Amino acid sequence: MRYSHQVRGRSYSFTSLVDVLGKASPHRSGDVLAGSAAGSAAERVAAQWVLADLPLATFLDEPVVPYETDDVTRLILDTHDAAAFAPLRHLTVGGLREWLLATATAPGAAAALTAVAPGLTPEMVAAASKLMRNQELITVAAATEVVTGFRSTVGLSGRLATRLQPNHPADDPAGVAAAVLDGLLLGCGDAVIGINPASDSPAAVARLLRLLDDVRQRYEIPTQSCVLTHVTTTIDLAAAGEPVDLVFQSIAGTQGANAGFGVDLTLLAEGREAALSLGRGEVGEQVMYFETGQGSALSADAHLGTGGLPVDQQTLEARAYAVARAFDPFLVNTVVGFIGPEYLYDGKQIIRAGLEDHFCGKVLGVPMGVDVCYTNHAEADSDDTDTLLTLLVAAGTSFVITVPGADDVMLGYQSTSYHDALYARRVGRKRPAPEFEAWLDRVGLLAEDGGIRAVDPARSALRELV
Amino acid sequence: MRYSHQVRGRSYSFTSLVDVLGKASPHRSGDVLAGSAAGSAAERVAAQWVLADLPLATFLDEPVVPYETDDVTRLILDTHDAAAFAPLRHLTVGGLREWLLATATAPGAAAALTAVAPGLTPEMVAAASKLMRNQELITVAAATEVVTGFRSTVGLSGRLATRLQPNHPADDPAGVAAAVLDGLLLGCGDAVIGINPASDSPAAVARLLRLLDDVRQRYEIPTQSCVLTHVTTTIDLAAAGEPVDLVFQSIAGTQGANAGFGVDLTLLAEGREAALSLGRGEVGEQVMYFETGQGSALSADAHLGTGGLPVDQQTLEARAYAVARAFDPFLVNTVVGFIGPEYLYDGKQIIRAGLEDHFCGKVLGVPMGVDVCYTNHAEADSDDTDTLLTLLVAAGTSFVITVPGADDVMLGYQSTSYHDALYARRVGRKRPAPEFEAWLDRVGLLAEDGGIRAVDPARSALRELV
Amino acid sequence: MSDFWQALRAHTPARIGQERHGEAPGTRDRLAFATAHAAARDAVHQPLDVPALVAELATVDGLAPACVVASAAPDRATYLTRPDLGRRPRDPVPALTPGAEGDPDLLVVLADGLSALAVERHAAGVLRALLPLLPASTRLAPPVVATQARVALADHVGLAWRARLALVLIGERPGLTTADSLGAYLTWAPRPGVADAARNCVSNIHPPHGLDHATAARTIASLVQGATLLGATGVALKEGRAALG
Amino acid sequence: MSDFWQALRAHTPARIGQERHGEAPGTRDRLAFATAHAAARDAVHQPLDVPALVAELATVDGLAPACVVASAAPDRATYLTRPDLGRRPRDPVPALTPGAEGDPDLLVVLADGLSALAVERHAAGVLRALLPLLPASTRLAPPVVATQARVALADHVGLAWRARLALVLIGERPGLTTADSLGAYLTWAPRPGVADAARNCVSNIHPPHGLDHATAARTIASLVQGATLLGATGVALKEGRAALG
Ligand code: B12
Ligand code: B12
Repeated sequence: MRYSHQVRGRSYSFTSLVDVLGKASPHRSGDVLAGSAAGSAAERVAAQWVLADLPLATFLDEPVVPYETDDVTRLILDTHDAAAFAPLRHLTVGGLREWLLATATAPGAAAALTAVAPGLTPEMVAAASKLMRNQELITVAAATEVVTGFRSTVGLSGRLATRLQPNHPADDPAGVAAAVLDGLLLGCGDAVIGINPASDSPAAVARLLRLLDDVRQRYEIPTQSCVLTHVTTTIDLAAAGEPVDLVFQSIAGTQGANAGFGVDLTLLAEGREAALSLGRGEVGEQVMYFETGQGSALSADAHLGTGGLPVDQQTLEARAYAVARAFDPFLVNTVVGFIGPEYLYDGKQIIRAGLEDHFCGKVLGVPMGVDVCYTNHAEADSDDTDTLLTLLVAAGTSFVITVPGADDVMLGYQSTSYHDALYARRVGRKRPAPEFEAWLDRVGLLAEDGGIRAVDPARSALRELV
Repeated sequence: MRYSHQVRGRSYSFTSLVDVLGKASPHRSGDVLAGSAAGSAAERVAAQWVLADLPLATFLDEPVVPYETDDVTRLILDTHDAAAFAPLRHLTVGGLREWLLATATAPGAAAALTAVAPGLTPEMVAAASKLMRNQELITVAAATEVVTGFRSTVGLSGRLATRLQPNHPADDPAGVAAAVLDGLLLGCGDAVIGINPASDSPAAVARLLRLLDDVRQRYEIPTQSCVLTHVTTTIDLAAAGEPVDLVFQSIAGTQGANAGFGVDLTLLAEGREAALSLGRGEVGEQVMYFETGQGSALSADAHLGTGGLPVDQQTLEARAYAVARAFDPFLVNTVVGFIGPEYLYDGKQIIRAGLEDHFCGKVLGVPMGVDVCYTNHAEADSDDTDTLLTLLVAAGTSFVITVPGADDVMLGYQSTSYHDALYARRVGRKRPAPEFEAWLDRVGLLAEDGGIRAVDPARSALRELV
Repeated sequence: MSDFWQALRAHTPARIGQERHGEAPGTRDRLAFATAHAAARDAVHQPLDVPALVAELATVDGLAPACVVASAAPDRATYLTRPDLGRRPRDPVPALTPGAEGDPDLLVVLADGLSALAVERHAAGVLRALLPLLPASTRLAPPVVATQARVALADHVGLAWRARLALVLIGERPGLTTADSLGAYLTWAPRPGVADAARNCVSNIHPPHGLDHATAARTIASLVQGATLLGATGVALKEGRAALG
Repeated sequence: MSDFWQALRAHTPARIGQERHGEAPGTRDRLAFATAHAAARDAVHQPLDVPALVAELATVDGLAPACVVASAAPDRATYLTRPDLGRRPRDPVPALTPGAEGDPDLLVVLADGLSALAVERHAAGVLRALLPLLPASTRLAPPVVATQARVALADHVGLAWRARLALVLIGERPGLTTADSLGAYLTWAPRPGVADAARNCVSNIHPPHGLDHATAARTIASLVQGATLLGATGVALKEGRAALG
């Protein structure tokens, strides 16, 4: 099917749905690289006009990535909830945008949005986001509520949780412990204490799992730990009786990209079973932790869709959330800005993508957080992370990543810091996860105004952690 | 005096205070144009290290623009309040940054910040801002409270006021009235209903003054009007008995730049006297409205400071706030992004400058608002205005500018819209000015949740306005 | 849009009366805005059709053949970030063939500014309406067509040609709704370094919504008259006042 | 920083224990961060000193003279936005002088990646420690020095030279604290199109904080051994497991 639209006397036509989605996307280096981007602002706007008038049902009839060859597409279409979709069935993409905005600002917004989530496919949500401005992505995301639990509860409105990320370039236990202490003293760690291990060795990973579990038990911290190794390693370690709370895996929006990561849907299900069988959850039984990020499919050369056309990276990213939600995750976050300038060139592109990802995830019903970050080869700096962090707090993000001084000394990039989390909670009047907040109070870290007391670590009970 | 600092083995030296301030500024097109910018990131950071260690008192001893030739410098130094400065006297610029951040997050922040404001010079505040990240500019600004009144009260915490800007390319009264109606129905206009007249003719300006005054009286709207013509025209019209509420003038940070605008301090004082003599204020007697904006001094070729060196545009902008505060203004706003890419190239520069301007104004004790805007020759779009607006709401800005559909059809630029104000108030949980909020309630526009009810204009009492 | 607002839109090109979905305008309003933004950005970059303008000026009664002056800004990208270059001519201003009658009373400069379209659409029309309103004795310098130019470029030409008054007709920056708005700036005794406070401005010349050519011409003519009486332009000279006084 | 944190900093290069002023770090912490950012950005752009590296490799026992391969990315700016170009050689891979002994067991590629400094500082050291740990029978292809290169560039060389296993030593992206981190990637049966899931990685080689050369070499050697037993690299091959099993 061909689509076309006139802009100021010139007619622009698009060969297919994939083409329209690509051309309707905001300017972005990764889409230019893939060849899916519009060639001019006028062409972009023409694609947006076409997209606005497209019936939502089109996405059920015309898969963006072929059903036959892609298990993510099969997952999306086979689990589509027609009943939940029914109230939206008559809408166009432009109408969905309007419905979302009207619903988000009306009473009962969270429930109304939750109700339709199973009826929405990632492509529909990605399409709507392409017609939305930053403020609209914020408004709608802020109205959603996706609550999950393991030992703490994440996603409650009025709360902002944090992943404490105490990475070390050689997985040194003393170094990791020092970074954990620093983070706890600054009130971080309620979403998860999660280490990216530099090493892939199961033995090294097991050592880190035990270290975190010891800390948690010793101080009775109502949180969960995770060592973000490959899911296959985690499955083996769980089977070996190591203390696995959450099972981590990077995922993407096509079967091919997931294969590039060495995973498929069956393996993810296996990972989930492994963790569930351990029964370690207390307030909830959500055990999966996924990371995603625009560009990973293209990086794996697994970004082509129907008709062999490149699919824009944001649509593919939204499809990753469909993968995530199939496994009832505890946490999902985009690592927006993590890979590099070939996918998101500068602060502006990172900020926009961060808001899109967060919006798409939340609307699809995923417990969405964001790793607000940039690399040193991108055109970005900490003013951009401050900006995106502030916007995401307004958008009600469930959690953010925190590392000491914003500098991840192993992954080689800058994320948000423990101190940034203090800022974020104050500016957004957000509190930590409730169980963790109570713990902070018990150990004397919670200040009267809800902030985190500055304590002398040498006198804190936690000091024995190091 | 020469300053120098080593960065990674290389030594950078700076010829003077003006040079240090310029090189320590974030990268910005206007400073590159003026020749004050750092040549590399390393040089910038070297200048920041130097600046951090500079005693605050330096700024009292070494004027950035010569005392002898510049009445703004004389104003700043002659009215400097040594007693208010005393508690900060021992600090360096880096220390001021830390003091501001500690004070802003401690109890009694607003009062503590208000107390020191008369002791701070614009150069000190501009210098501190150069060491601060976006989030820090937000944190400190959010802690200040600068409250002013005329017929409504602006600047109370938890409130966000709006200027309703109903410009028309030919000053057509019916067109202006239609835009006023649109704005009022969307809850805008509590800071001021302020028209930029396309024409400079006193007769045309008088017509607009009367139009706005009629509307205000007829509907008993607790707000003030302003026609933003040159101060000389306003003075004449006030003398002629026209209904002048606020006296407007564009101002800048050097005597030369003000001369380029056709004003000096005496003329501004005259303008203030003219309005005060009319005694039209109800809840307060603040009668001046000033606009400022980075780049105007450079544009007027009046940006050179001590030693003939170019002064960076942000320091000059802060000096404009010192001019403003001398006249006890009701409203001050930077028109950040208004002039064009030669001074602020893209969204990133506009966002940063907007936060700096707002911070400097607030810390200096000025009732600060922002015209969040961009022109069509700049590399910016409405995602950037959404972003800056959201950040400024977090920073507690006193008011923003609103125009129908964000499109000023006379000035040729995009600002924020009436609808944007609805967004801003919701996302920031802000309410209109109290007197105006009560009026909105009286005319049936205030919704239960504090937002603005969508009413059918054809049935609203206000419809007779057009 | 409702009929109520549709009717009011006759009075203003402003984007009044946009629908609300929650608190946001409708998708069509958003897309119309984005479309206009793309157009306005293009308008900034559209080059002036110099030969066409010169040819059109040749059809305006009372004007000598036009002279073309390029600013020191080599291209559009440079023009946008280097106003200093746009304010001065690239080459020395060519000598004015000394006329028998002495120095010109009025120099007219037609400058692309930020919208070539504005000059193309409105400059000749304004001049056609303006010239008959000027005193018959007015000595006009040959009109100058200036490219990549700012208002202050005329100060250089004015000084070189010893003009008593300079009138710049320049493209104002394109807005979202109006990409062809012409501004007129009047400067008494033009010379480099004149402050903007010493100029007068007639802005937003762009029928049908902005000033029409005839009204703009009348305003300019009255300012020319006022300037001549006052021996100055700028804040001291007010439209409709000095002219009467 | 307090003594408490100072002591802990011995265990990690992480920016732990920053002061709080309100909720923000001190001015010195902020400036140290900005300084490191400027340095890290410079590190990305620093070019590889190819002659020096080639000369250093010549001093490593057991290596043939190095061969230099440029990727299809012409310069650094292009390299950063076009990973596809960094993944393939600019010119056809030169033929491998056919050795008497048959196809190579191991091809070593030293690639600048995102940090030339990492390769300059650590690649030769890792090789010096590694080669003695490999079985004596290992047939080594001549080492390849690759510029503006990504990991996958080695797949092309590996296929052309019919290498059984490719080891890429590549500069990882510079972090704020570490600008010289080397990554080692192992690929069984290299050929264009290999998925990353079919490689193994040893990361963060940068003494003193990261892996030291000897430890890195032992890990790589054990992965080489495991790969040879398994006839594959990738997720199925786990460090310290297949090697033992
Ligand atoms: C960027 C990055 C990614 C990106 C890669 C995409 C891209 N276009 O760059 C993303 C986010 C997709 C990613 C994913 C994963 N990564 Co990774 N990644 C990195 C990182 C931060 C930088 C790599 C770099 O600078 N390369 C140098 C440049 C010049 O080369 P390049 O050709 O552009 O980069 C290629 C490789 O880096 C490769 N790659 C990236 N990660 C991994 C991981 C493995 C195991 C392999 C074999 C290859 C690989 O992908 C790139 C594109 O082909 C490193 C940490 C570090 N300090 O190096 C971790 C790192 C290499 N990744 C790691 C891991 C564990 C993973 C995952 C397996 C996590 C998971 N559980 O799913 C996944 C899947 C990887 C896969 N099999 O494809 C570990 C490896 C640990 C180990 N010793 O094996 C590291 C060291 C970080 C960590 N400790 O967690 N990663
Ligand atoms: C940009 C702008 C400014 C900028 C100018 C700086 C700059 N570098 O561009 C700033 C914000 C500083 C400014 C200030 C003022 N401006 Co102004 N400005 C404009 C605007 C929006 C665009 C001008 C444009 O596109 N020029 C074309 C480019 C290509 O030429 P340029 O050489 O780069 O621009 C020069 C002129 O525009 C000049 N300029 C700008 N404003 C004014 C105003 C007057 C009266 C004069 C003589 C010159 C002048 O400054 C520029 C640099 O030298 C116009 C509205 C419009 N639609 O045009 C209003 C406009 C021209 N300004 C106007 C006014 C009233 C003012 C002020 C007098 C307001 C005040 N009360 O202080 C001040 C002071 C002006 C002065 N005497 O210096 C009015 C003029 C009304 C009239 N008919 O006289 C206009 C029409 C807008 C309005 N209705 O309010 N302005």
